[in-house]
Amino acid sequence: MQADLEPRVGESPAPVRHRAPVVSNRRVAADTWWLELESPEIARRVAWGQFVMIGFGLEHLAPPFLPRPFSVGWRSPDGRIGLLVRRFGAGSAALAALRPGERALLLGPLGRPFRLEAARRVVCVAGGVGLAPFLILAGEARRQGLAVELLYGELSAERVFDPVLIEQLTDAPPQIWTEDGTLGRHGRVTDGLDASGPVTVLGCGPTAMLRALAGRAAREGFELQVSVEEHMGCGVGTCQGCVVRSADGRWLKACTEGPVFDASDLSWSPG
Amino acid sequence: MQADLEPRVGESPAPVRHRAPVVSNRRVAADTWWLELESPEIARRVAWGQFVMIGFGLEHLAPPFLPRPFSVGWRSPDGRIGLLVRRFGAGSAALAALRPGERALLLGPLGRPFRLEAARRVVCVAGGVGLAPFLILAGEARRQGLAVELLYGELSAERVFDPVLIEQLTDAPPQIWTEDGTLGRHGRVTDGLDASGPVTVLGCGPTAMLRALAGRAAREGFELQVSVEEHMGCGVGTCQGCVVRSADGRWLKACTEGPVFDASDLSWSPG
Amino acid sequence: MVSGLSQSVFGTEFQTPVLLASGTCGYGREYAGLIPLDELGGLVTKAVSVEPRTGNPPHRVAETPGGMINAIGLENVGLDAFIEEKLPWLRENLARAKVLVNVIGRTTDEYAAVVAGLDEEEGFLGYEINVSCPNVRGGTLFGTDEAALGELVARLRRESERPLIVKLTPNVPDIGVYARICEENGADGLSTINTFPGMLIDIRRRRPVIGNVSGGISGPAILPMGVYLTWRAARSCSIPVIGIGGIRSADDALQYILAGATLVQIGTSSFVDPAAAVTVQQGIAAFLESEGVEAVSELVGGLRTSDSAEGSAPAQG
Amino acid sequence: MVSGLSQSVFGTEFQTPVLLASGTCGYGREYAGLIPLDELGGLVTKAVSVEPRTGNPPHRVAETPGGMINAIGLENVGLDAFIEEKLPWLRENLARAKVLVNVIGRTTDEYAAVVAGLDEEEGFLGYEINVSCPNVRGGTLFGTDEAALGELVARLRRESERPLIVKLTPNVPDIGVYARICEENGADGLSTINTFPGMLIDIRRRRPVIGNVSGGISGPAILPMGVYLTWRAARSCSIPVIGIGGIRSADDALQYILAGATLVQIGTSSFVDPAAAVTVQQGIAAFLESEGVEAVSELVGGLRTSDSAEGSAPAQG
Ligand SMILES: Cc1cc2nc3c(=O)[nH]c(=O)nc-3n(C[C@H](O)[C@H](O)[C@H](O)COP(=O)(O)OP(=O)(O)OC[C@H]3O[C@@H](n4cnc5c(N)ncnc54)[C@H](O)[C@@H]3O)c2cc1C
Ligand SMILES: Cc1cc2nc3c(=O)[nH]c(=O)nc-3n(C[C@H](O)[C@H](O)[C@H](O)COP(=O)(O)OP(=O)(O)OC[C@H]3O[C@@H](n4cnc5c(N)ncnc54)[C@H](O)[C@@H]3O)c2cc1C
Ligand SMILES: Cc1cc2nc3c(=O)[nH]c(=O)nc-3n(C[C@H](O)[C@H](O)[C@H](O)COP(=O)(O)O)c2cc1C
Ligand SMILES: Cc1cc2nc3c(=O)[nH]c(=O)nc-3n(C[C@H](O)[C@H](O)[C@H](O)COP(=O)(O)O)c2cc1C
Ligand code: FES
Ligand code: FES
Repeated sequence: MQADLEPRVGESPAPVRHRAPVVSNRRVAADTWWLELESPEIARRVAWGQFVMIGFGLEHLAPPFLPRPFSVGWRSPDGRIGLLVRRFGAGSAALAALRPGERALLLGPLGRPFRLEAARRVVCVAGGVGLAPFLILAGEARRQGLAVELLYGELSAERVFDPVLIEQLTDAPPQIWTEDGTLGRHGRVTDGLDASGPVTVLGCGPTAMLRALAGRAAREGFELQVSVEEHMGCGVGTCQGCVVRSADGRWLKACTEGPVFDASDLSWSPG
Repeated sequence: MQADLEPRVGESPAPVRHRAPVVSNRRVAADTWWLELESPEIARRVAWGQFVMIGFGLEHLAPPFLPRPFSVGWRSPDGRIGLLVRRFGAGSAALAALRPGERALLLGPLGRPFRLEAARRVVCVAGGVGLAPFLILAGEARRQGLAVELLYGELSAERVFDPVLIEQLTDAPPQIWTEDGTLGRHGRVTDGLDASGPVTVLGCGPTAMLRALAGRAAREGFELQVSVEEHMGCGVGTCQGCVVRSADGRWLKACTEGPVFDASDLSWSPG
Repeated sequence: MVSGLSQSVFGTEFQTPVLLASGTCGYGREYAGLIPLDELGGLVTKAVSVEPRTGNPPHRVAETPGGMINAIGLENVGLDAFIEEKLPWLRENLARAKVLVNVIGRTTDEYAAVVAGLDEEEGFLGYEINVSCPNVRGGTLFGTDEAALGELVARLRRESERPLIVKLTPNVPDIGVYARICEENGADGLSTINTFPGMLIDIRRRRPVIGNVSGGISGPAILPMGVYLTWRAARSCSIPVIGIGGIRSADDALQYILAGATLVQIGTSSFVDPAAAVTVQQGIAAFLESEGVEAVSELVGGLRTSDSAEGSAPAQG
Repeated sequence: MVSGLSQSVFGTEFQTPVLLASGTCGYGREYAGLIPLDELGGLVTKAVSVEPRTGNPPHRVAETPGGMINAIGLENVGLDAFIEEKLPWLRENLARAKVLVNVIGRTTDEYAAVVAGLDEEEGFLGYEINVSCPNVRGGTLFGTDEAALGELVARLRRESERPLIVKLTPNVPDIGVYARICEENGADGLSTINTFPGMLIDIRRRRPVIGNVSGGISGPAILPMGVYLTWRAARSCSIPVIGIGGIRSADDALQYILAGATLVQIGTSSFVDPAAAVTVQQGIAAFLESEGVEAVSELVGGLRTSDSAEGSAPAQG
């Protein structure tokens, strides 16, 4: 029923919509997959911290019926992008089950990227699959000569994305933390953060982690950018579904005004 | 979410419900697939003219959301059953796309079979995939020594299920008719029916074909059993969704009172 | 079945909160041998009217996005045949599962005749009154006409002391109004919800797919509407509510229970998988265990909301 | 676009019958460059209220079986900012696609203020009045209160000579009653339908998923309800009807058109695939060609039914 038409897409900065073939999809840790898709236009244009909406199109009614936002974790010169997919509910489970040759409907690149300044040290703090945007960021920024540190926390060893692969993608080994101490350092990843001196801290992970970082940033006075998560309808600013509270009590759209925000622009009171 | 539990199933004649693995699924003619599933219990119990409800279970929301009735076209001693699937709408298209190893949810065997008497000649008149029940019937009845003729009509050659395969399954070559004359005899399959002498005619195919047969049966006075089609909800008599009009103006359930009826028990007025 | 699944309600004990919905389990017997009927909470029979009804021309059912449409036309054998042919099987074969008889009529008198005619019989617990039936006086459904509904419930209350459960119609602006009318007129419980009016068109033939032109929509598609209406109904009155609509998993059933349902019913899902009700009640038991909840009764109405949002009619958009 | 797709209605010509629905296309600009907006029939803006509205807390959207729930809370920039920041883009960038402004209010006066405030502006064709808003007098929705609806439509008619289209609420026993009230009070057309009230519960947290507790259900799940309500509305009045609800293909759109819709709107499907509206209108063109139909206008209300079944309220079951 659904035509396989690719409608005229506009000039940058409008996102592109296309059916992208799956190149590979590998289980890389407990409940975690590395999904590579062929998407030359998105690969060419995506900036660190941007995301795609990924879904299965209009004939698919089971989850994901609505497309889901996923950070772009990697891009290759030959037009592939990589997503780090954690199986959470039924929607991500269906993405985890994608097989090479099958297609997903992509819309992207979307959202505002992390903003880096060359003069400053950059520390990325990743909780769980909040690692994804820092794979592309650390890799590309280091190759541009920026000093980037990567702290990566998981609950336990079985969930940790292969450190060798991380090193390959990012050009340096990450500092790994597990809450149960089964791999790397024992404790919360935020414990590893040394934010002294001129530094830009980037955070991506569970809200509780981001809140802890934001508390420290406020107390210690360092610059903090965070990538937030919220349910999304459209990903492009039409539905107003994806709001987060700003520090001055307004609603900001995670999809177009974020997902990366200055932590000081957001409200961090719980609930 | 859905447990892969197989609930206690009762004694015969209650149908069985189980997730059956696809053994093979081959395109055998234009828009036509031969689907083999592993279903030992149904294979053991099914009688010619009975059907199964086939669907994908509760997690599947796209067509077929409701399971679809399909005549069992074949069974093997080692527990496989064969269905002849014509791609019609979205539901049958999804069945046509099934791959080996994937599972479908089966409920069967269901419905009343054709009733044959040893003393009589049997002529099967099949229109399109109405062929399915006659593959199992002709094969098994002939091996029991009954004289069975098989007339099989399609619109045109490209849709004809491989005559060699039919012969293998049924132990004798069918008489093939195409409406455009591109294979076998030219014309309607009902034209080929010689119903003289003591004969039981069995019909399965489009309603227009069955109506034509019923008209001749009434005029010429031969015994005619037909297998009818109607939308089904449950397949087991609970929903009353699948009714056909009886000769005396009542509604009969195609799933439990049919799908095989004496043509004289049904109303044949159109609409 | 795990003891934590049982629910005391309508003066009896349901061994599990899961029943089969009216019109989707015939008169029970059709599922005999296929599923362990007597291990369920119970079942609700196909509608029974005072006279037999022939029902609608085909097609009577078809698939819709994430659901189905049906217009059976309330075909049923009628009161006498129900007592003679259907009730004995239920009486003899169900020792633990409870039976509710779904009742329909064209007039208050017809409903009352079914209840009066059945009341002395054995083999069932009580009545589920299907008020999504056109009232010959006026043409609207009993279930969307406040006066007719009140009168009907009051009348049936006089006919019987058995549990009297009214099955509400979903397409009303505020189901709470109808819930209160039922309670005030003596109903013991409510079932929410019946199907939504809908229609499916064969665009090439330019004809309705369904012989009756329109029909009722059921299945997963209506789940969130059913949960909402159950929540509204349960908050609007103090009689027990049975949650119905689109349930296909324990998670779905638990949504209804947290919204305020004491029992739930499974309809369309039994067509998709006859084991649905069994799977759902097993899944509820597993949930109780994993969450450390002793009895499902502790979850009924356990939804936590902040008070501000609760009262208002929801704006759309 | 193929000429057979155009529809003459509301005193103008829509180049195709396919519009984007309110709340799912922002103020147009958000889709610029992504889809060829100016090749569509048109779009309906996000609701505009006289003052800005902040909307509801998150989560505001979530997936439901075959659809979605939303409770945005009618967040919008308000009349003044709409005129200053949003309307100019529409005026300057859409030469052929028509724009309807979706209007909301808490009182008749608030609705009237938006219409009066916009009426002299350029860049839009007319109004779509969203009556699924709670009326501060009484608390029920304008769209489920016959008196309030009649008064509202009559008042807005006095404020403007532009096309005035009333977008009806689905959860009423008989939408025909509301259709006639709109017609009698001077509406030029109807939009059917807005979302169905629904709810989704996170069973582990025992909390509503949606910040506002309940929300509106849209998407494929509501398709057959929308087709039915469009058919009932179109048969109950003689003003044009815009069909809305769950459309994701040309086939779906054609169901609405055969049921009586002159135009259709695509909502949720644009989230699933931004190209949905384009695909739908191309598919309608292909259907016209394959069926040898010269103009889509020939199909409007072309459903063939036998007369017997048409009038009655459908029994459920
Ligand atoms: C900008 C952004 C980037 C993200 N990047 C990643 C990533 O790199 N890797 C990763 O594993 N996950 C990522 N996520 C989360 C991801 O989008 C899903 O929310 C998550 O996979 C759970 O979805 P589900 O379908 O499995 O869950 P479901 O079972 O469908 O729902 C469970 C939960 O999923 C979330 N959810 C449901 N519907 C939506 C919706 N429409 N939009 C958003 N969330 C919804 C809700 O939290 C919901 O309670 C990102 C989210 C955002 C906003
Ligand atoms: C007893 C019986 C045996 C059958 N045996 C075969 C067979 O051997 N091979 C074969 O190819 N087909 C067989 N059919 C037909 C088959 O069940 C489907 O109707 C057909 O495949 C079209 O379904 P669809 O999902 O592709 O169509 P859809 O696109 O879903 O619908 C198109 C049409 O399919 C039919 N349909 C829709 N829903 C249902 C439903 N719930 N139950 C039944 N029909 C429905 C209607 O005619 C509908 O207009 C049999 C039907 C019956 C009743
Ligand atoms: C085929 C069919 C027949 C039905 N018959 C009746 C009936 O006779 N009486 C009644 O009250 N409800 C009847 N219903 C409604 C169901 O009992 C139930 O309320 C509805 O289907 C919603 O639940 P579900 O989504 O789980 O199916 C019928 C539903 C279907 C699908
Ligand atoms: C996120 C969202 C926001 C909406 N906002 C509005 C609105 O502001 N005004 C309005 O009249 N309808 C609003 N609607 C309803 C849609 O315009 C449409 O009537 C409904 O979604 C049904 O169509 P669909 O199934 O194609 O989505 C909104 C719907 C959604 C999903
Ligand atoms: S997801 Fe629609 S506005 Fe952000
Ligand atoms: S399909 Fe349900 S009674 Fe026949």
